[in-house]
Amino acid sequence: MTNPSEMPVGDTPSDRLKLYETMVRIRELETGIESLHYGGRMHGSFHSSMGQEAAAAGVIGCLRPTDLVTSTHRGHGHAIAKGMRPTTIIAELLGLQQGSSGGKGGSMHLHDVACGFLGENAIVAGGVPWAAGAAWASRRLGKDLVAVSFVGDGGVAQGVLAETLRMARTWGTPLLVACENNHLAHSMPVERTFGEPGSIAGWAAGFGMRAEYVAGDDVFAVHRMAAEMIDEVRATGRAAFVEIEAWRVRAHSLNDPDYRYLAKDLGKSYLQTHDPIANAERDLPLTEADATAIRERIAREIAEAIDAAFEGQAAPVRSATTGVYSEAFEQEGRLRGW
Amino acid sequence: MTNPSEMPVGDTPSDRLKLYETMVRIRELETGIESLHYGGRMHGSFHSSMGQEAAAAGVIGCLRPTDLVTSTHRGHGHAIAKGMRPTTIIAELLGLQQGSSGGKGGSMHLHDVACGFLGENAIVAGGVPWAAGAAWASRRLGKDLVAVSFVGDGGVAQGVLAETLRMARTWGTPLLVACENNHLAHSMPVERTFGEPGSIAGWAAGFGMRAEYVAGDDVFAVHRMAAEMIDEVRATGRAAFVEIEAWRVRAHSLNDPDYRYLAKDLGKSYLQTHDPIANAERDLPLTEADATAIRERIAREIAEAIDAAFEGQAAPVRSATTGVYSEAFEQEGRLRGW
Amino acid sequence: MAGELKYAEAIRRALADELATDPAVVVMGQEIEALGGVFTATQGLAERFEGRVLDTPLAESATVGWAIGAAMAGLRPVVEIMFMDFITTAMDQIVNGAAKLRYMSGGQVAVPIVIRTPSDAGTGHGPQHSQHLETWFAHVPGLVVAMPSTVADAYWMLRHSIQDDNPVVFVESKYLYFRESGEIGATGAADHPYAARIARSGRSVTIVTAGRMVAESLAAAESLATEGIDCEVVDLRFIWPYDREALTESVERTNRLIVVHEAVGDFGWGGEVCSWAASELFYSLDAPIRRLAAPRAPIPFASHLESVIVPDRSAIESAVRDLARH
Amino acid sequence: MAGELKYAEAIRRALADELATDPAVVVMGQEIEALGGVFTATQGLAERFEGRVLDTPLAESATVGWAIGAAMAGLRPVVEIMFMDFITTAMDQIVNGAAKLRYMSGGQVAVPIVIRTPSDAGTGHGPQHSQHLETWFAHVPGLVVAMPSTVADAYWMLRHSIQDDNPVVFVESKYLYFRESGEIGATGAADHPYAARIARSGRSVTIVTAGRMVAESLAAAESLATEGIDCEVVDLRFIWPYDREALTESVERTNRLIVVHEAVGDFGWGGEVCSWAASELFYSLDAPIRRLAAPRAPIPFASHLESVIVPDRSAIESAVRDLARH
Ligand SMILES: Cc1ncc(C[n+]2csc(CCOP(=O)(O)OP(=O)(O)O)c2C)c(N)n1
Ligand SMILES: Cc1ncc(C[n+]2csc(CCOP(=O)(O)OP(=O)(O)O)c2C)c(N)n1
Ligand SMILES: [Mg+2]
Ligand SMILES: [Mg+2]
Repeated sequence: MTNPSEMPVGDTPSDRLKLYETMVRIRELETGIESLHYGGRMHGSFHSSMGQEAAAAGVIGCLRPTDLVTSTHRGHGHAIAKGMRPTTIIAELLGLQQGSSGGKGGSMHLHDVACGFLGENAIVAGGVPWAAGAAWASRRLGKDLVAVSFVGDGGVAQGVLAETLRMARTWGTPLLVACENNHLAHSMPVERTFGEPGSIAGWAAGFGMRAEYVAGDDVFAVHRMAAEMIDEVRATGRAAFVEIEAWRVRAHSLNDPDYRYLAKDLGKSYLQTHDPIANAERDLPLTEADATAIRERIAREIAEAIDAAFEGQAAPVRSATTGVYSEAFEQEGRLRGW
Repeated sequence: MTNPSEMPVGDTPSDRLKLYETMVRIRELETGIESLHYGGRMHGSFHSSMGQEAAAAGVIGCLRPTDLVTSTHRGHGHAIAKGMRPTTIIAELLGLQQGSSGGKGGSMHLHDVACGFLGENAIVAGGVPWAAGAAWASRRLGKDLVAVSFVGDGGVAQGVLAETLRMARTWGTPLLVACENNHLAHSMPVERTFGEPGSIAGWAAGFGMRAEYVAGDDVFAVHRMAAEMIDEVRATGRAAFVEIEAWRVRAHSLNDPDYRYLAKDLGKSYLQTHDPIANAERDLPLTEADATAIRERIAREIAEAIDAAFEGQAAPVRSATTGVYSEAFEQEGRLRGW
Repeated sequence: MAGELKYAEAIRRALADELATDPAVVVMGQEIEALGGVFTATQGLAERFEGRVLDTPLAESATVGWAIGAAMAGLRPVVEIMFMDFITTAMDQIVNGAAKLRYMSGGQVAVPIVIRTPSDAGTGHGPQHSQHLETWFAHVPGLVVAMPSTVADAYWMLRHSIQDDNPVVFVESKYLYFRESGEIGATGAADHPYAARIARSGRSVTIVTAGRMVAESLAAAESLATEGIDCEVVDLRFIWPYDREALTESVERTNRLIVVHEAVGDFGWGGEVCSWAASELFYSLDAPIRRLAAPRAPIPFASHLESVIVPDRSAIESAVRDLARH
Repeated sequence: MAGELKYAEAIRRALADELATDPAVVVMGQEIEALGGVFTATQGLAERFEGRVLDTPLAESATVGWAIGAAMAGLRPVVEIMFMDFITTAMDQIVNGAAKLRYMSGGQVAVPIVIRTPSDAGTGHGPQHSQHLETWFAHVPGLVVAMPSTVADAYWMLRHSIQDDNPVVFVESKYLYFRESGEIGATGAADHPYAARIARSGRSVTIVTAGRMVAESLAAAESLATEGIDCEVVDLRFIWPYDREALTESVERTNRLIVVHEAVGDFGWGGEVCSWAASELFYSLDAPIRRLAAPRAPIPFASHLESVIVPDRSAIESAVRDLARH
């Protein structure tokens, strides 16, 4: 029996609205983070998923709360879509005790196990086998769940991804690898390494698994494709792969001099024509007034979350050297002088 | 201008005979090594390529002496086909100074750079990027050569292979990956990881390179396929992949208890029907008398090589700790007490 | 003797007993299911524990990553890496994943996995099948490093490691698999799980060692005893955490310390033990601390070269003799 | 000043000068061609040296393996690994390939490659972008490990490493890239290429260090001088081989030794230096040897936590004060 609140979003008008709202929430959170950085109120690296919100919202929108997700260095959107609270994220980025990792992880190490967000991984493609193994183990433990692992186009070159797809084929695991092909791996154009959009899915199909391509500027299309694939993954326990095409709209990371390799307004012009948020407003459809109201409500929500995060305390200094091992182990060590 | 002695073998009767002789030489060498082991005159591990001789002879038969080869843990056949002297091999396996590595390498570390045999690698698939890089570098240095890298079916699961194929596609390199699908990766049946014969080539094609399958019990078929592909690789400077199907006829290594996972006479029965040496005798065709004469000549050759190897001296004890760094570096170290 | 097992059998017994006790335990690796392990450590287990002892494709990195994910989801995976040299293909998952996840998730994620892997020269496997790399792992915060030297420890330390909530790199001795036999006994370490073991008591010199070198050190100690040099042999058992209490107690009595290991000496774990002792036990030392370990070279194939590299009882004897003379 | 360069610029200049001098040099890595390096170390080089400074796919293991093959065929590849933590994905190729090939081929194969990679905390990059792993490589026979601390050394040591016939792991300081400036000068090390540098002469205590910690040690030394503690700061420059002559000479004068590094202390390279000294310089020492290094933890993200982990001048001061008092 599935609890109704455990049901993923479907295709009702309110479901579709939910997908839209998730995208707006991601956009607002990430632009909020950018402002904090530009205002000198935050440090560390930050990788924006602006323009790619449909992948996070569309794919994770198909999941149940108990389903699992692993993510990349560019994972704030995935975290939000999986239900992580903005305050916890911001607090983490501020290095505060209230942050999801108590300030030890930062932007590339968001984890929220309670809502099935197993975590980001700053090592490109390194999280894919985690998702595969977690899904496989959960299935063995009698849980009817699936896992989604996000990876970038660049990450497809990493050996561990190929190894994991091979192992997924051999062992079977209810895993969907969601590859966000945003046309760039930092400065490397996807065409140089992989070819035209769709080639990555073509390559993945060579592992003997279902592999599909979908355009990433239409959250409803992403959602339909993902829902169908995730249903199949859940039913069969077999892995699948989806390539979602978008564009990276911001620089690779906050202070990356992308003008060195990219026409400066490429991102902006992509958003003008392919912004998944604008597209969703058109397709839902939403009146401008309704859209503005939603965007303003969510902007307020995020602003409040940021304010709430700033209420937090600096992580205690002693936490820098604790929590490396289990509590029992560290206690034993203090006793015995390790 | 290619020196005639630099020409790879073609399709003349004497060329075809040469392929046959290479296979016989490999078979004789490897059965000789087995006898030395069984007679307690040799130690260490040994991986026989019995039944797979057509891959070594057929593919390497297309190469010029200046072309390059990297190999696996199961590489005696490749070494022989590329022109390495049996005495040097045996001496290495005996741990003698006259061995190709002065006794430091052993069976899984044969190298003979002078004849373009860059070497085996006991790390599965680890030698593939060496071949790719060496071929690429040679091309840059103005040499019109190609490299062949052998890998087993099991090795296709290793991440570094996928990475290398990706990089080969991106950078371009005159490389042929020759995958010997001998149906087993130690005890793992190829079907479990990859599927039917030909699936590995199918997977490799997903990298956007030419990938072919050929049956490995017919040296002339292997040779034809490889010659065509190597010509293309040489001409275009682009990588390709060939899957050569055979069966591992011996246990994985000399003392492997393969009865634990394999019907004991599987290997024997494969040889009865698919022995590439018997097939070549039939197809050449050779009379029984001619075949016997050739086999006996080569057996004598190998026996003499073994005897010659036994004339060698034990590698000097001081060599155990030298040759780790360049000579100049080690001299400096002796002077300064590193 | 009825109760005697080989070292390899003790490993197998420990796996079997953990599989029987804890349904969360699974065993993953190459050649462990159909073949039963290249060193027989899993022989018969796949049949006895259906679906829980599993052959992986030839993909160490994905295998360790998969085990990490499985551990996150509630299992206790034991991964076999066939030879320690091959662990180099999985370092990212071990070091950036298993070791750091608890810390970088603020305690949300635990990774109770064991990575079993054999090392040692002396078996003719050559330069890519013999390297001792335990020092690397001891240097990485978040990991535990076990290195049993006896049948009892092979058994009890493995059982403990599987139940440990921290990731453990468990270094087995392939030299001892079929050479060392003994009884498992009724229990593991006397004091606490990570305690060192006094393999031999003595008053003249403390030999600190682990793994295969324990037996070599004991043999050396026997022969040195006839010369009046009474060695204490401390078997560390764990390279991290290592038992500083036991070392202190021993060196305060003997006032002489030598560390013996098979790993390369330069930047090997002996350096840690020595320099800790040089700092903390300085005033108890009557002589310079010595290290005896492999020289700076890979492991050569030829056995007469290999034996130059690996410290043996006679090398230990002369090093200790030298030290005792000080 | 006209001749002054930043540390990152010195790296770039060394690459440029080697590219200009030796046609066999090629530079391979991620983001080094179109972007010019995430730390600008290759900026402008791809344009200047067409086809010789090349972006690779995101595949460290194949990249290092490819460089090994290219070296076998006569090139001198320089590989950039973007952050030292990522080198874990290429360990097999480095350790089982580059390091062992000369030996296991009986001298037939040389692998003159340089693997450049930055480490250091202090830049807010978090637990998977900050780890110091140089000790691992120093433990591996066949490798050279360089760790420059100044602009001159960044330049000269890199040039030397590219011309070195052995594989070199070249650990750059990402903390210093844009903070350290200075002149390149006319030549490298005075004595021999692997010689240590006496960064400051002194009589009371020898501080042995490298990389970013040299500047911290020098700052500590200045402040300690006002208290009458006269530190000698030895910048090792190479972790392997390390200059034992210079250490001997220094410790025989000061009779007190402390090793300072940013890598985790446990099983870090300080242990090697200390235990070598405890064995070889025992009778020159008037006090226990000290090590000051990072505690056993990953590098946390928050900067106030990060600064707990990384030794700084005040930690060095109090450790040295303590040692001088002995
Ligand atoms: C193993 C590894 N190598 C290199 C990096 C540095 N790096 C971080 S993100 C990135 C580009 C990733 O591209 P892609 O996978 O397409 O993700 P995107 O940034 O486009 O979201 C690189 C090279 C890394 N984090 N891990
Ligand atoms: C990275 C690595 N993992 C595991 C091994 C152990 N091993 C050696 S050969 C082998 C099977 C190889 O199978 P395949 O590639 O098909 O080659 P074959 O033995 O059939 O020739 C294994 C698992 C290894 N040498 N290297
Ligand atoms: Mg991308
Ligand atoms: Mg095979």
